[in-house]
Amino acid sequence: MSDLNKITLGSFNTNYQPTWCPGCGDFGIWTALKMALVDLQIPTHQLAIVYGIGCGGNMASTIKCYAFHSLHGRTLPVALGIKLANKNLTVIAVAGDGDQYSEGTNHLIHLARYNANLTLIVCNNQLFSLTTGQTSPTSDEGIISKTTPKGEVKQPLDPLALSLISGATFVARGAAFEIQALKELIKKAILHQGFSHLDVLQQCVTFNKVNTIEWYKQKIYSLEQAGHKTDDFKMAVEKSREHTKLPLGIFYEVKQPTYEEEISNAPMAFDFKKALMEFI
Amino acid sequence: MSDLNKITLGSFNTNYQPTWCPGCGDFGIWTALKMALVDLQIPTHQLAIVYGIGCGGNMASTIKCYAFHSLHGRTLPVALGIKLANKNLTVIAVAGDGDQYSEGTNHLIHLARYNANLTLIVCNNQLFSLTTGQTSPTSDEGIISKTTPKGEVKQPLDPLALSLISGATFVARGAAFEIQALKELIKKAILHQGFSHLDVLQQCVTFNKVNTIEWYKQKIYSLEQAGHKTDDFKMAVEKSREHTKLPLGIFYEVKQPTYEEEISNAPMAFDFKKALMEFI
Amino acid sequence: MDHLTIKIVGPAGFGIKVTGMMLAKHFLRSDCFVFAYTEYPSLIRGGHNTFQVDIAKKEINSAAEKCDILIALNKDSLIKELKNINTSGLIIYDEQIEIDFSLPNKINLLPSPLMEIAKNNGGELMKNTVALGILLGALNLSLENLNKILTETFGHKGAIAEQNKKAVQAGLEWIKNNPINSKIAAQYIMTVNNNKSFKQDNLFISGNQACALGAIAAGCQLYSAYPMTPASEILHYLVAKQQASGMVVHQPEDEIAAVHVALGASFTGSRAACGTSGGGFALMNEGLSLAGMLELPIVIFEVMRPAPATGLPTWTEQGDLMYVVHAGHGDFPRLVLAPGNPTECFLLTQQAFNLADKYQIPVIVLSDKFLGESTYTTSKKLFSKIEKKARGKILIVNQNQLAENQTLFARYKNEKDNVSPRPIPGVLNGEYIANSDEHDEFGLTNESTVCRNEQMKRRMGKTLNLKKEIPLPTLYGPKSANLTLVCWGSMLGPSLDALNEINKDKKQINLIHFSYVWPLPLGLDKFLKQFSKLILIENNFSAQLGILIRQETGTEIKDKILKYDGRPLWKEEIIKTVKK
Amino acid sequence: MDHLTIKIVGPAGFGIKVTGMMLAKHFLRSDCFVFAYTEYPSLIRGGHNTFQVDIAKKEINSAAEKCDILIALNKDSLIKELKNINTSGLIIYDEQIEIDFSLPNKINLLPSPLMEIAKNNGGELMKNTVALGILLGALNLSLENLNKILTETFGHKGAIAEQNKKAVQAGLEWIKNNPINSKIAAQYIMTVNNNKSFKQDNLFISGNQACALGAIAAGCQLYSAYPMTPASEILHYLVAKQQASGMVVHQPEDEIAAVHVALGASFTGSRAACGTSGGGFALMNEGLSLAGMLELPIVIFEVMRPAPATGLPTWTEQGDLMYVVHAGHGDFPRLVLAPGNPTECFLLTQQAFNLADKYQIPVIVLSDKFLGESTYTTSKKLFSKIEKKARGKILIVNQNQLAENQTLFARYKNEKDNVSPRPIPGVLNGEYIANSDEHDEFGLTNESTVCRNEQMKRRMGKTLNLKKEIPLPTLYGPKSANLTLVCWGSMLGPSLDALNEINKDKKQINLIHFSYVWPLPLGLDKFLKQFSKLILIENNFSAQLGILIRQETGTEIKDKILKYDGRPLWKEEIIKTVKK
Ligand SMILES: Cc1ncc(C[n+]2csc(CCOP(=O)(O)OP(=O)(O)O)c2C)c(N)n1
Ligand SMILES: Cc1ncc(C[n+]2csc(CCOP(=O)(O)OP(=O)(O)O)c2C)c(N)n1
Ligand code: SF4
Ligand code: SF4
Ligand SMILES: [Mg+2]
Ligand SMILES: [Mg+2]
Repeated sequence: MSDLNKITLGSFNTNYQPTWCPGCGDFGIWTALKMALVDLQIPTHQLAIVYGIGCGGNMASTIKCYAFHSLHGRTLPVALGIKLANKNLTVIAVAGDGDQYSEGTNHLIHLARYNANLTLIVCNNQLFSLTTGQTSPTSDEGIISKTTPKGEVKQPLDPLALSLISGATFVARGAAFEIQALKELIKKAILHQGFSHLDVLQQCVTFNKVNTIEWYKQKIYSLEQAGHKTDDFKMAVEKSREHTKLPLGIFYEVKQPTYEEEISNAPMAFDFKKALMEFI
Repeated sequence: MSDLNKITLGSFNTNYQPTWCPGCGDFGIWTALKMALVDLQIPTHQLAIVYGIGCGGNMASTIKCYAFHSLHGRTLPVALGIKLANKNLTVIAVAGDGDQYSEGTNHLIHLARYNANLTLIVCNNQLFSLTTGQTSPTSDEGIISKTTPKGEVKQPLDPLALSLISGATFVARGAAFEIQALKELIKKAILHQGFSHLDVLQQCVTFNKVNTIEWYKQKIYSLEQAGHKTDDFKMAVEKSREHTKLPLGIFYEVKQPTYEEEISNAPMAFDFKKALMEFI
Repeated sequence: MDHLTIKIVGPAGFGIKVTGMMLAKHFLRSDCFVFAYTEYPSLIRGGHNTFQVDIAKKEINSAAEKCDILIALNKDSLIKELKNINTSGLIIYDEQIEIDFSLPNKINLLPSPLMEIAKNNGGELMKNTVALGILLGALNLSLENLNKILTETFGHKGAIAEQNKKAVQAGLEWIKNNPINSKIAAQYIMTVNNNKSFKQDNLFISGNQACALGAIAAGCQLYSAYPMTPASEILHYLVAKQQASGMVVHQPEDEIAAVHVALGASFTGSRAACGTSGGGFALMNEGLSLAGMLELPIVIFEVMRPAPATGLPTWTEQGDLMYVVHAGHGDFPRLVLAPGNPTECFLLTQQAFNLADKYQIPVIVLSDKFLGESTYTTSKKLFSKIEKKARGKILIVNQNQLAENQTLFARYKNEKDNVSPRPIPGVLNGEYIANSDEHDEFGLTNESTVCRNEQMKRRMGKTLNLKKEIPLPTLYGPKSANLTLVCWGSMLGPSLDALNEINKDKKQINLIHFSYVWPLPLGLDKFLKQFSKLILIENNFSAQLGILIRQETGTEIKDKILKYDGRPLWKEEIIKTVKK
Repeated sequence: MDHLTIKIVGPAGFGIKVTGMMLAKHFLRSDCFVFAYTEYPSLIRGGHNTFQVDIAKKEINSAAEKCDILIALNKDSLIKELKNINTSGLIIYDEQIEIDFSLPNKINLLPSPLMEIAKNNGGELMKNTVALGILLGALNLSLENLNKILTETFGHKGAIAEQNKKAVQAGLEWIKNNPINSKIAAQYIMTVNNNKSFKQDNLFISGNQACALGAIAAGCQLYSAYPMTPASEILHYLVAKQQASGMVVHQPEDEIAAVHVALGASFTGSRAACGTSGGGFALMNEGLSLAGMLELPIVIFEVMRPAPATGLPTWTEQGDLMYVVHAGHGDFPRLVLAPGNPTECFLLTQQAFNLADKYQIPVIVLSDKFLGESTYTTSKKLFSKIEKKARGKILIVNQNQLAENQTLFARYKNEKDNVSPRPIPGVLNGEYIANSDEHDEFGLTNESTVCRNEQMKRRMGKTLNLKKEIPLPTLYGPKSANLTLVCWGSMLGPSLDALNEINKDKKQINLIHFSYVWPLPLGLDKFLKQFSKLILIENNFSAQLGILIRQETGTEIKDKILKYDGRPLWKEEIIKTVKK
C-alpha cells in the first residue's frame, strides 16, 4: 500500500476478530470510529490509538494503527506523551467508564486543563463489565451489581460536566447504537484542535439490564435539534448535568491554544561548552 | 484533664512550634482552625485530623488530637477510612493545593460524590511551596516559577467548581488573613453533615510574590454581603469560576444522606454454620 | 475407577461454570473428593472456556493434566482439547459436529443430539444441561440428588430450575434409550454413594471464599477493594455477606484509595484489609510503606496473575513473590503469608490479622488465581477453628493523665519487644501523631540521628522476633527421602498429589511447603540441610522462592521445575520430571 | 594546611547556601579541589541548616565529619555544631551571642560584630555575607575574585550585588583592623592561587546537575517529573535549559502520569525519562511493569532519601536498592545503574539511554540526596565525552509491504539477541500493537502457552545478555590488599577518601565500587573470590547490596559498616572501623 491509496474500512483490518458479546455497544463504537477514520482519510501509520483496560479497551487488537493498549485508567497520560513527542500524529484515547471516571479521573481533569490536541472516547456502559459487573462512577443510584447487592448508594458523576469545568475545549456525547451520528461526532472531535472529550452511551447486553438500548432510546434527544448553542458554556454545563433526558451531540466547543504548541521548543544544538562554564 | 473541662486554645498545644516562615498564611489557618475547635468544644481525643505533605501539612505536629500525617495527596481516603470505621469522631483533612488539586484530585472528585461527613480544608497558596516553589493546578496563567521560567501556560483549575460538580454538599472559600471569618467558615464546615470543602486563599510570603495579601485583598468580597443564596447551585458554580474578583464565604450547602450512614451495617454475630452450608 | 476427570468446554456465556459446579457438588454429596479448576480468557462471551471436575475416593488437591470425559459444546473447543484427553477417554459432543480431523487412537466418541434436545427444552443455552443429563445416565448417578442441587442453584428463578430439570431428564432418557452408548460410557463409572444422605464432613470451597471467610472470622471490620481479577471474588463474597457480618465494604475510586481507606480504619483500631492483584498492588506500594512507618496493622490480599502489566489477567502465576517481599520504599518490616489451600487461606488469614496486630505491621496474604478460583474439597471441621482475636498492644480504655511536660501519648516509645502501645481515637490522653515523617516517640517530626536510629532499630527489630515466631516450613511425607520437593503457596496441591502418587508403593520422596514466605524463619538453613536433594517447584519464571532462600541462607537449589505459561503445574509434570 | 573545612550554619532563609557556594567557587578558582555538602530540614524558614565546604589541594570526594572553621549565624546553631568542630577549630560568630555553655578545650573563638556590620550594610540578612568578608580577610583570599563571583551570582539583581560587595568589604576591613583576631585565624590559612586567572580544568557540579546534563547529552527529548526532593533539581535544570536543548519538559498531575507520559513519548521513538524519589517511584511501579511488557526504553532517575513513607525528605539514604531491583509485578528485565560521582552521573546517564534503547528495557539511575545535592570538583574533560547515541533496533524508515497474510508488523518476533525491531509511529507498514496483555509477535492479544513461553523467554533472555555486557565492579587502590571495602553508588566518595587516607603511607586496603547494581555481572563470584576480606559500606539499614550479592553468588559479606540516620557515612567513620 502506498501513501496515496485510498483508505477504506479494510485498511484498518488486523485479522483479529472483536471478542465482545453479540449485541454489545462496543461494536457500534468500533464501527463508527473506523468510519470516521475513513472519512477523514487518516493513514494507519499516522494514527496512534491508546486503549485502556476493560471491554472497550479490548478494541486494541482490532484496529490497525500504532496501537497502545495501556493500563487500566492510564490512556490519557500515554496519549499526551505521544502527542508531545510527535505533534503530527492523530492521537485518540479509547477508555471505559471505570477506566476514565474511576481509576483515571485525575488524568481526565488535568488533561482537560492542559488542552493537548487529542481525542478521548469513553465507552460508557455505566458499569465495570470486563470484571463481570460492578458499579462504576456513572452507575445510577440504586443499581444492583456484584458490589451493590442492595443497590448503589453513591451519587453518579457527570463526566462531561467535569471536563467542562476542568477546561476541556470540546465536549460531546454520542450513543453506540446511533452509529452515523456517532461517526460524525468522532470526526468533529478528531478535527477539533485541542482536547476533545466524547462520552458514548454504550449498552452492555450482558451485565447492564437496566440501561439498555430501549432505556436509552427513551431518554436521548439531539442537542442540535433542541437549538443548543455550542459556545454557551453555562448552558453546556447545565445540559451535561441532565438526567431525566440525555442530550446527544456537541455540548461545547471553543478554540484555545494547544498545550503541545505552547510547551514545545524548537530542537536546538545545545552548547555544552557554554553550559559547563556555569559550573566553574 | 477530664472530659468535662472546658476546651481552650491551650488544649490543642503539643509543645511543638510551627515551622512556617514568619508571615505565612498557614499561621492564620492554624489559628482559625483551633479557634473553631474551641468554639465547638471538640475534645482532642474525639478529633482526628489528617494532613497531607506540604507546608500546610507540616501543621501536623502542632495541634493536639489524633493526628494522621499521611502522604502527599492522600488525606481524603485516609479521612474516609477513619469516618467509616468510627462515625463518632470529628474528621478533618488539611491539605495543600498541590496535595489535593494535583496529586490527589481523583480522591477529591470521588469523596465529594460519596458525601461522607468530613471536612476538607485546603491551604491554597497556588504553588508547591515545600518543594521550593513550582506551579500548582491553581497557579494563574503566566506565573513564573522554578518549573515555569517562561510563565505557566496551563489553564488553572477551579477547585470549588470541581467539587460542586462532583456532588459536594458544602462548598466554601475563606482567606488565611481573615481569621475571624475563616473561623466561622470552619465551624460551619465541621457542623455540616456531609462532605464539606473549604478552600482557603493562603499567602506564601516566600515563594509567591504575585498572590500576596495585598493582591488578594483587592480581589475578595463577601458572598453573603453580595446577597448570594447558598441553595442556588447554578449561581454557586458561576461564582466558583470567578477570577477577576474572588468571592469568600459559603457558595453552596445542601443536606444529603451521608455515605457512612448508607454504607454501614449494624455489627452482627455472623452465623458461620449457616454460611458454611453454602459450600456443601 | 478411583479417579475420574470430567471436563466441560465451550465458549463463554454457555453456563459452563454453573453446570460444572452442579456436577461437582453432586459428586461431593456422593461422598467423593472433588477438585474443580477453570480456565477462561479475559472476555465475557465466546472464546475457549473450560471447567474441569476431578473426582476421587480420597484426598485430592489439584486438577489432572488430562481428562477422562470431555463434554465439548462446540467444534472449536473439541479440537483444542484433543491433546488433553487420556488414552481411551470419552468425548460427549453434539452429533452435528463433523469429525473431519484426526482423533487419537483409542478415543471413544459419544455423539449425542445435544442441540436437538436443548432446542426442545428451552433453547440452545441448555446444551450443557442436556449433557449433564447424559452424563448422569451414563455414570449411573442419582437424578434425585441432582434435581435438589438444581433447585438450590436456580431456586430464586423457579421457572429456570424447572426448565433445567427437564433438560437433564431429557438427556438422561436419551442415553438410557441408547444401550450401545451406555455401554461405551460404562467403563467410566465410579461407584459412589447415590443415597440422599451423605456425610457433610467436607466443604467445597475456593481459596478466595476461604480468605473472605477468614477475614470475617478474624473480625475484619472494613474491607476496601477495587475490582480486579482474580481477587474480585473476595470482594463479592464480603459484599454479599456485609449485612450478616456487619463489615463495612467499600469499593473506592482506585487502589491507592483502597489501601489508604484501610489505613484510616486501622488507625481507629478497626481491623481492616484490602485486596487486589499485582497491578493494583503496585498502586498500593506507597501506602504499604506508609503502613510500615506508622506501624499500622493492615492485611492486603494479593491474588496473583501472570504479569508484567495486564499480562494474562484470568490465568495463574506465582510471579509477584519477590515484589511483595520488597515492595515499598525504604526498609520496614512486613510479613508475607502464602496459604497452600483453602483451609490455610482460612486459618492464615486469621493469623494474618493477629500478627498484623501483634507486630503492628502490614501483612500480605499472597494467593493466586489457581488457589483463589479453584474449588477444593476440604474438611469442614477445620473451618470451625476460629482463632482467638489477639489485638496486641492496642489501648482502648482511657489513659491516666499524661506525664509531666508531656502533651501527647508516647505511642512510639521504645519497648523490649519493639512494639509500642497503640491508643485509638476516642481514648482520653491517648492523642499522638501517626506521622509519615520520621518522628520521636510521640509522633512529632524529628530528624535527629538519635531519634532516627532509635525508631529504625525498633521497627526493624520486629523482623527478628517474627523470624523466631513463625514456623519452619511444613514437611509432608516421610521424614527422610532421596528427594525433597520444595514449594510454596498454591503449588502445595499439585506437589502433594505428585508425592502421594509417587509414594503409592514405596516411600521415595517428601515435600517441604512454605506458607510463611517472608521473613524466612530462623533455623531454616539447618532445617534445609537435613535433606539430601532438593528440587524447587514454582509457578514462575525465575524461581523466586529459590532466590529468597539463597539470599537468606546461601543455599542454592539448582534443580527446578518451573512453569510460567499461565497454567498451574500439573502433578503429572512433577511426577515425570521426578521420575527421570 | 592541605585540607580545610569551613561550615556555615544557621536558620533557613539566611542565604547560607548562596554564601557557601560563593565561598566554594572562590576556592575552586584558586585551583583547589572543593566539596560542598549541605544539610537542611524539610521546612523553608528557620531550623538548623548547614553548608560545609571542604577544600583540598588534591582530589576530594566527600565531606569531612568535622570542620576547622565554623561560621554560626545564631546561638542555637552554634550549640548544635559544637560536637562537629575539630580540636583547636575556630568559631566565627556574632559577638552578641553569650557563651553561657561549656566549650571544647582548645576551641578558638572569633566573636565579631556580624549583626552590627550587617545592619549598616543592608540588614540582618547580610550577616552571612559579612562573615564571608571576615573569612576572606582571615584567610588572605582575593577580594577581587570574590567580587567577580558576587557579580556573577547576583548579576541579574544589580543593586543586590553591590550591597553584598559592600558587606564583604566591611567584614574584611573589620578583621584587617583587628590584628589579634587575624592572628588567631592565621593558623587556618591555606596557600592558594590568588591570581585572577586559574586553570579552569575542573567543574564544580552536583550529581543532579550532572544527571540532567547527561540526559541532554543523550538527546533525551522529553522529561516528565512531579517535583520531589531531592530529585527536583534535575527537573529545575532541564526546565531552565529547555529552550536551548529543545527538550519537552512536562510537570504532570502526579507521578503515575509522569511515567506514562514518558512511555507515550518513548513509543514514538523519542528518548524519554522521568525522575522522582522513593515515594514517587512507588507510584510509578505499575508503569514500570508496563515498560517491561511493552519493551519500551525509558530512563527513570530515582534520587533516594530516607524512608519508609515521607521519612526524612531532605536527608540521604541508599535504602531503595532492593526496591528498585524488584519493583513492578511479574518478571521482566531491567537495568539499575548507581553512579558514584557526578562524572559517573553524566556518563552513566548517557549509558542508561543507550542500554535502554539497545535492550528495549526500563533503566533506573539510582542516586541519592548526598550525591544529587552535594557539589563535587570533577574534571571538565570528562564532561566533553558525549557518548554516541546508539538507538538499537529502532526502525525509522518506511518498511516494505508486509508479508502475505500479515496485516501488522512483527514487532515482537523472536530474535537471536532477544531484541526485536521496533518501528515508530509514522513509519509505513510498521503498525503494531504495544499490548499490555500478553501478545504474539504482532502485539495481538494471545493467551496460548506457546506464545507466552516464547515472549517470556525472549524478554527474560535479555538479562543474561546484559549480565555479559555490563562490567565488573571497579577496583580502586592496589590489586591485592588485606582488606577490601565494597560499596555502591554515592558511597564511592567517602570510601575513596578513606582509602586514600589509610593508604597514604602504606598500601593496606583497596575498594570495589559497584555502579552497575542490577543485574550483577557474570563472573562476579570469581571476581569477589580474589579478595581475602571484604567489608561492606552501605548507607542503609539492611545492607541491601550485600543481600543482592548473596542472592546472586551465595557469598555473604559478614563485615559491614552501615548508617541509616539520614547522614552519609563520613570517611572518618570508615577509617575508624577499618583501623580497628
Ligand atoms: C490497576 C488495575 N485495577 C483493576 C484492574 C481490573 N480491571 C480490568 S477492567 C476493569 C473495569 C472495566 O470497567 P470499564 O473501564 O468501565 O470497562 P468495561 O469493561 O465496562 O468496558 C477493571 C477494574 C486492572 N486491570 N488494573
Ligand atoms: C508522592 C509524592 N510526590 C511528591 C512529593 C514531594 N512533595 C512534597 S510537598 C509537595 C508539594 C507541596 O505543595 P502543596 O500541597 O501545595 O503544599 P504547600 O507546600 O504549598 O503548602 C510535593 C510535590 C511527595 N512528598 N510525595
Ligand atoms: S460484557 Fe458488556 S461491555 Fe463487555 S463485551 Fe459483553 S456486552 Fe460488551
Ligand atoms: S514557603 Fe510559603 S507556604 Fe511554606 S511556610 Fe513559607 S510562607 Fe508558608
Ligand atoms: Mg464500563
Ligand atoms: Mg501549595
